[in-house]
Amino acid sequence: MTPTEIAVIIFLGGGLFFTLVAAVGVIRLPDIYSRAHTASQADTLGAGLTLVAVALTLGLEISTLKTVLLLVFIFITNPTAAHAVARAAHEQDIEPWREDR
Amino acid sequence: MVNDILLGAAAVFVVLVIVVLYRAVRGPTMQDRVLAVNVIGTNTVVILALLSAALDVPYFLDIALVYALLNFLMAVAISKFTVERGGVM
Amino acid sequence: MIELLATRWAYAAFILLMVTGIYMMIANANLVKKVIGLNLFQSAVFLFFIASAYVVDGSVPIVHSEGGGGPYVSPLPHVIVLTAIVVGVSLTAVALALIVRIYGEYGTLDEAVLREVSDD
Amino acid sequence: MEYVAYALVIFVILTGIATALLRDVLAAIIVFAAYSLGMALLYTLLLAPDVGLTEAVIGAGVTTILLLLTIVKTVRPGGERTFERLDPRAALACGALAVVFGLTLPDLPAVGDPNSPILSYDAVTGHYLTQSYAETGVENTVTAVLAAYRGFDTFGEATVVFAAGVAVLVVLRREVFT
Repeated sequence: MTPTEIAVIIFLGGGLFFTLVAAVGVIRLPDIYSRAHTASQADTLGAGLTLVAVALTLGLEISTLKTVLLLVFIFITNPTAAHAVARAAHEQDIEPWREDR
Repeated sequence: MVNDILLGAAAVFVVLVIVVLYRAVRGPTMQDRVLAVNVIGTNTVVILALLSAALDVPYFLDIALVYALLNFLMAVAISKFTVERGGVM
Repeated sequence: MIELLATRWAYAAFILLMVTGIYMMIANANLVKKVIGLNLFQSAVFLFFIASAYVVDGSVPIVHSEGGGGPYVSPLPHVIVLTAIVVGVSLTAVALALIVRIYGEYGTLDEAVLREVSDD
Repeated sequence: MEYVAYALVIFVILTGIATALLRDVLAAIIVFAAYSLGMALLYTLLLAPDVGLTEAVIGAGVTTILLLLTIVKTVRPGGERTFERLDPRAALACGALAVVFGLTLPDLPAVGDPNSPILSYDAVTGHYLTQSYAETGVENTVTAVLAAYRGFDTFGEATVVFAAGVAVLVVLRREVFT
């Protein structure tokens, strides 16, 4: 195996791990605010690592530029969308979850 | 061989999307559903990028860019329409 | 049976989705959900067309000037589906405008209530 | 490739059934947006990138926005139940229809079979694939057929869209889009 392939597998494994964490978080966490938290952080990191793996596979091409653009775009928009969702939940007076209730 | 690994990763991503679908169908509040669809959209973009590299079709990346734009638009639009007072951003 | 589903998965999915769309149009009382069912039906039919054009190990029908290249996917169903998608969204827009007018006139979107109100 | 397709088909069918059974209309619209995304991905996987792009923009974008605008202008039924009750008569009729369609399944060619009629009949598909670049100078065969060979058809499609826009304005009694 070439060093590039090893790097691709490492990044892909990291991306899969963080996306799995995000999926489990979205399913298991108790309320909308904590779910927005995991969706904006773990999922963005998972998608980012996987896109890095794709860019490494493609090598130096025009496609790699598009992948990097995609990466930057996801890093900007995904937390913004999660923020909008959490703010909409706050405006609808949804109470945050507490352990004592 | 790298192509097979990328395809396998894409299959795993689709399975994760199916898992997140539970929250989109079940999720008690409307915001839960929007959030789940946003996660599904992000994973869709990643799946498209993986397929583009694995099947060696560079055009798929353009579609992935459109999906990323659309996903963001959809999340913001739905959260804006579901709140009576408007200001989400 | 399993082998049949494994080779004709797209057509099986087409049948299931089309039936789901028809069920929505028959059984759901809400008019907006009927329109959603119509859209579901439509995209199922598109899946049938696209699957019939697919060829294993083929490539996207973008033919370069030198010609040749491996087997290509048939472009003709794609063209029909592209036309149908645009016509379908026009249909959805008109249907939804009619629904908004019906709501303004009768104040309900439920099919049974609507029938009662319009009989009076 | 097959496993990605199988998983996607399962996703699409699950979202379709969830759309049919969800009681809240807004929830059904949101799940339908997820369905459109999955369907567009499936089209793209079946090597139809033009259709995937159009379906994503129109199915997941424009249709969702139109449905949301309708929901904002009308009511949506509340209620405590998440799912709708299954209508037995409609389900029976639809099940019978599914069985009738399912009986035709063995006679259809396998997905991706190069000997299926649509692909092996060279006089039509083969003609467009080999001649379109020489005759129209467009590399993308789909665009060549859509805009050059069937230009009048596409013109008629534009007419349909224009008529639909006029019809929407007339029905809503508006003079301009707001």
